[in-house]
Amino acid sequence: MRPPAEFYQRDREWHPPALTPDYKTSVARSPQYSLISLENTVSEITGPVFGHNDIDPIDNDLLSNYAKPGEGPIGERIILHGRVLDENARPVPNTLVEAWQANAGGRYRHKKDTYFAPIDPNFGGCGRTVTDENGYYVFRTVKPGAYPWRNWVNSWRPAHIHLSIFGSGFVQRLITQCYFEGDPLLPHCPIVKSIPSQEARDALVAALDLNATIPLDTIAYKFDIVLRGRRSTLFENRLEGN
Amino acid sequence: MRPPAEFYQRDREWHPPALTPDYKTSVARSPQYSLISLENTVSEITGPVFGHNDIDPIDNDLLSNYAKPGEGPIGERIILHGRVLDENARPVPNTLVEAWQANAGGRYRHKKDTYFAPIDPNFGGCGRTVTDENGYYVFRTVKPGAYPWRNWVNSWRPAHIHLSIFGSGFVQRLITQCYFEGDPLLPHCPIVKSIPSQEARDALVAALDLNATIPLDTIAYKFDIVLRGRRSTLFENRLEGN
Amino acid sequence: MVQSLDYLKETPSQTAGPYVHIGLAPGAAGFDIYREELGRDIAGPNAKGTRIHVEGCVYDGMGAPIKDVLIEVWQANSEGHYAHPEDGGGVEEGFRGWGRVISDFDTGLWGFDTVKPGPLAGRNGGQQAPHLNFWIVARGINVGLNTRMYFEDEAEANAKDQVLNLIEWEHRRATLVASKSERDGQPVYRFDIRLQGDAETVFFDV
Amino acid sequence: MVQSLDYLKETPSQTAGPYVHIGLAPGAAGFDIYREELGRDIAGPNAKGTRIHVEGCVYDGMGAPIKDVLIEVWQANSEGHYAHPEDGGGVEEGFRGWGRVISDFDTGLWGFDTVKPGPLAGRNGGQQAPHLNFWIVARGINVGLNTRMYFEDEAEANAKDQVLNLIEWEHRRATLVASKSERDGQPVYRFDIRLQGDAETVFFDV
Repeated sequence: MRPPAEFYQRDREWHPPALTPDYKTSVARSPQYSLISLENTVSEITGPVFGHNDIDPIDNDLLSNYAKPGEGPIGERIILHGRVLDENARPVPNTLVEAWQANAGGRYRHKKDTYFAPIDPNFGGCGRTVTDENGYYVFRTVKPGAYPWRNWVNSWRPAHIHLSIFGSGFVQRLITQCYFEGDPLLPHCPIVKSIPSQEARDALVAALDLNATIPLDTIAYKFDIVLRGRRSTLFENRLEGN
Repeated sequence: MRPPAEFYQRDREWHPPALTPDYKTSVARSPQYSLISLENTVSEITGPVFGHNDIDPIDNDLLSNYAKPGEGPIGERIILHGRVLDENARPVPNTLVEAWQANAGGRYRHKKDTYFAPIDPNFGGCGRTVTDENGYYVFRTVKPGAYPWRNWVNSWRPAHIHLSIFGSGFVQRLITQCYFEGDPLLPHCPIVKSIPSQEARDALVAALDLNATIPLDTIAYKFDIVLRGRRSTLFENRLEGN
Repeated sequence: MVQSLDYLKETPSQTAGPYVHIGLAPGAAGFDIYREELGRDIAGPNAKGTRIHVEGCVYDGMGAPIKDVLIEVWQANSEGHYAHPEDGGGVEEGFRGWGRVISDFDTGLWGFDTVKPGPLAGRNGGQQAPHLNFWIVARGINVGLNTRMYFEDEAEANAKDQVLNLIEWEHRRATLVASKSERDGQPVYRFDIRLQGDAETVFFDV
Repeated sequence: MVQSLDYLKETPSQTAGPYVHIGLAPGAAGFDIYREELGRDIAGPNAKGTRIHVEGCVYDGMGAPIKDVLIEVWQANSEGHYAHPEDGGGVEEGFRGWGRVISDFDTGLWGFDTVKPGPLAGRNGGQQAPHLNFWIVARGINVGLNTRMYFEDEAEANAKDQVLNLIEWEHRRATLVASKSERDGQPVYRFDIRLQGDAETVFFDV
């Protein structure tokens, strides 16, 4: 296998455009000029490296990482698991995956969240882990609740878990949201619909995974994440200086 | 309109049969002889009458009917509402509707429930109401969670609310379960599949009803209930004795 | 194609499940929530007639008592009238004639106090013997089971009862007749219900 | 039909939302949960070079500071090397070169301490002026925005920088250059980012 070279360009037609007027906040926060396309330099192909010493083993268990001893959060106990792959379908090992979410009632533990659904005293709402050598990650948590938000008068976010992923190069940096199979709010959400194609939207919907459930204990959803892939060095401009 | 007479017979091909082996508990609890078909007498066309003095107004609000002052249960705040109709599409007014359910984590407040998901100190899990003059009912509650149960090794109930309805005649007596649009566990549940036809199963799935939601507050699901209808008196055997 | 009939279909039944008590008898589930649970007092304080106690077990196909069963009872008063506007007879104040009873979680035994109902008019001028209408739900029962309880000491009326006579297999009629004894001076009727087996109780499609 | 290419599609981006702090800076959200939040110390205690402070605001199209923005910084050390195995240059122990910074919820001002990076090799033997790589997410930003911050006091290197020279509209290059001042004897670079308007910051599709 040849050494990896530059990253495949990001497919900007697959991602949401910056300006999606139905998601109102994007209107004043979307650059209006075209992005300047930049070929990779060393600044792009490198990125921060994280290790198991950066985090604690409990960090990926949202059922226990903020719970009082002997207690636990209220909500559907779920496992969210999957692999981080690249566009070449190769696993992305040892990469940091961070997650955050509302509690089972759709309430965030955030000083700026004013929704009156109660805070769960045993739920923080964030977790993090590093993928294993096969790119596999897993979180244990409660299924988040849907919640209202100020966009139109009557707007509701489908249940979702925010995910932040690094990869090996800083240009693979990605934040996305994981939704859940069957959620009837999905077709109504302007944030989901900021993504142009239904096929791409479907890629954000975790599948009920009964094979990964723990019987009488915890149900599972599978959510694979794909980061940008890299070309192999064929007949290549020299990316490095010498 | 002619005075009502006997009830339409129950469509036993539409309801689940008594014996549904994949729902294991039915095996030893299903009568093996045929039911004896009985034409209505006064014992069948009458039934208990309930009034607003039997219940309290708060009884239909599961968000508050067991909560400590100033607190509330954790979970998605939902309104479950709809009409009780008969098979003639006429409203069934002033009839008692009772509901019970697990909390947002799939745990029942019942001394026999041993699932280790936590009890919510602010959630009882039952409610009751009497339909209004148009047959309309409404509950406010949290969306129940899915939970595991002992049927096969790895069995999970879809989220559901149990509903008990009376009607005006005791033979309209019905207990059923209300499911939720999109629940990916529905196709896997042997209790749901005790009902033979997909069309009948679909009749138990409440629809997300964004028009009935309270913006920034509570989301709504609509679930209409149909009780047995009665023939009009045409050329009729005399049901009464004289 | 044919013309469309605009009837609706009845909502399909589902089992009441093991936790039916939460909704219909929360005290038994282990918590108090309502001002008053419904169905605890069937006849009320003013009911005329003979005060009786009824008890029994519901047995599954293995002969084991069902410990999570819930039974609803619907009955006429001692003069054969139901507390319902379509029965013009009228009843005593406070007589509802409806009750809700659950089995003991350890033994499966259930029981309730009421008054003995009177004989009733049947269809087309016929007669019905005194009886209680039962509706039985539990985990594993997909559609609530309807049956009737008759009284051992009403043999003459039972013999003329339209419904009992509808049961083709005469020996099965006995499954609907409660046996009588006495406890502390009060009549006690024992009514065991068997869901399966040679002595399977007669259930009705009403 | 043609042959199938077995590439996967990148997972689509979604906005980080208003509560990104819960996941990436929980202390700012209002609670302590982790032994250590990541990205607080960019350069580490052993980093060589000039200690600097960088600060600024991100402004929306109405000119209002964005108070819920989160920025990640990726930079080389003072000798122009990244803490990454594909940069063979090596870095000081504890130098990660990556940081995470959030704006003040009341003012929108953000700031961080680091060391000034050195000049870097570019593509095909070219040069890159010292710069910080920024990645900006917030509510309303559907795909994280990439940009670079250059240094006012590196005019000569900036003039030769491959990336700055790629920007066709020369006057827009200035949007990437932080202005320098001094506070308590330390260099302070001000880098305001404008999402829209005449002075819209140059963002890159990297």
